[in-house]
Amino acid sequence: MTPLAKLLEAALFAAPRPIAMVALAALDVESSLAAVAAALDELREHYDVDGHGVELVEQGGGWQILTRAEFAEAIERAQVAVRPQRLSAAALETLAIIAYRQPIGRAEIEEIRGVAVGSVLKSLHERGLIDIVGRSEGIGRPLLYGTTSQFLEQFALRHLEELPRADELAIALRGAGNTAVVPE
Amino acid sequence: MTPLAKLLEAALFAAPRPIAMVALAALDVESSLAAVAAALDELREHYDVDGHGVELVEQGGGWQILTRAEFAEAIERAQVAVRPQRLSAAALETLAIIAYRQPIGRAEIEEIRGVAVGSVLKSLHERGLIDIVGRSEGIGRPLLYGTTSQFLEQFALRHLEELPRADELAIALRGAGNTAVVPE
Amino acid sequence: MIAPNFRSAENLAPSFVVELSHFTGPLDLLLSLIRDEQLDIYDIPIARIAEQFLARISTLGLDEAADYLEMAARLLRIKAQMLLPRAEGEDAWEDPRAELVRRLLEYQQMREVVDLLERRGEERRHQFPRRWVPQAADITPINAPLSLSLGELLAAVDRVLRTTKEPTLHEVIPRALDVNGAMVTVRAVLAMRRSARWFDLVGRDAEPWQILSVLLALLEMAKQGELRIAQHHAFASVEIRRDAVSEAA
Repeated sequence: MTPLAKLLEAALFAAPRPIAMVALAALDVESSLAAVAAALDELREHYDVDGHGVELVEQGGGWQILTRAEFAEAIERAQVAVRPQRLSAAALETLAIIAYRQPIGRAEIEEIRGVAVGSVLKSLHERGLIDIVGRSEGIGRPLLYGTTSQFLEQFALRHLEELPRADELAIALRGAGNTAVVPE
Repeated sequence: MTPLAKLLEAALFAAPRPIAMVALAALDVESSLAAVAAALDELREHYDVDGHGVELVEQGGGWQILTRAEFAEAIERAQVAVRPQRLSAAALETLAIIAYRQPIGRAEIEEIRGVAVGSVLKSLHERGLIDIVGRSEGIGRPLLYGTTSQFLEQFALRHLEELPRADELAIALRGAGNTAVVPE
Repeated sequence: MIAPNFRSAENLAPSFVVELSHFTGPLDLLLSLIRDEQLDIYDIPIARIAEQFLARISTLGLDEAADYLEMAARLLRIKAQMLLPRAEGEDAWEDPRAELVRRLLEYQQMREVVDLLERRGEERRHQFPRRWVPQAADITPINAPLSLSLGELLAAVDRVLRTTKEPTLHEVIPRALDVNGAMVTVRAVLAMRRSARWFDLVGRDAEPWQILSVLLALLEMAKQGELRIAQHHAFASVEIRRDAVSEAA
């Protein structure tokens, strides 16, 4: 491996969260962004070709090394690490709405979901998946919520634009009755 | 690399602390201790011969993958360069109390937090988030603290009244059922 | 038949008993009815669906949940509007169902995103990040930008509130306990029945002062040998019996 790839590997091994490209570039002032990108490619390929237990992924606004999925079960069984808890359906619905409509206030989320979301917002906030990003100009100036980089990381998204655009989502609702609902 | 070496790499990567030999063997019930020892040798050699940014070391009663010392300095330097300042939990809590209770004296803050807050007050003051806004009429005429315009700027608030009110907080941060009251 | 939840059909118990959490809200339930009946969402037979909605929430024990009741009321209102004679000139007529259809479509779209997030989140859950991280040197240049969000400040407020015993934070409504009154009640119940359970003595919607009053009354009466309190196994409901000795006396 090139010295730069080794340096990047060392830094990525020292970080629990994704490291942004600009922070990786700051590791070596002599190296251009292009050189860093090339070294990342080298590292990723090395992990893939050589057959490693880890892989290099780009997500959550940066680069991160993660264990390969095939080892998850053995690692968890041996209690070396635990997987984070799954989110409830209510939490996922709320998160989906915030991801698409941010910045968005509580009332608007409740209008879409048809239920109160106070406690769900609190738990999403506690898990670091959403944050308060401002206040609306509207009456009462309600708090507005948005998703965090941790949200991107936890759902393996590079950035928000990776989510399908609203017009790309199939609205297969018109016409025959049994196409009226989400595919299983 | 052999499948066992890959599994060990993944587990060592994900572990919060060094893993003892017997715990490593528990990852794969099919493998003997001798096989695990051989796979560890393989992994260590791979890191050394291939020229990696990390190395496999045995210390603290177990095995661990560590960043090579030669990169530690560069990583630390880069981390410092890009790391934004963060307030500690203690500083945040003190700031929260001052924001909602200002003007407030040190003794009162300490009564609420249950710990001495002298150094925290100093650092909040250095960061320009709080200032001395007067003196109490009480015994010894203690100094009173309040938030600054820089505090408002930090949160993009126009004036203090824009801080969430008690009832909003209850909704934003607690379940709808709870009725916490923020001090006036 | 119970409509399978869109997401977790495999988790469904075969029985008719469905937990409240099975549906994430009234729109979820409504969409499930529409799918079961293979209805066209743009032409919902509102009278039928309203009836089924009411029946279903009553079966599921959701007929006291405000969100579901609100939807039921909405459906009935649309049903009533559909029955109104249409004005001359059809083009002036606005389908009373339009708003509901819009909301269902919007909800539907969101569910598609939920499916996507759930898939990706589940894949990601199978990959672990680095856990062991060297202790970072705590030297941060003082001129570095401050990372501090309103959310962090509010979370700190929440922590302070949770960990502080601030007497001024609680509004105490003075309410005297009525232990004597509770003793009279307990005696009256035990006069009619040999034994009673906790909820025979305290209503399920009792105020804290009532609960405390009964509790103190029971303890006092047990101390004086008027009754015995027994719990036959952990978490079983407490049984309150007239004391055999005092009875014999």
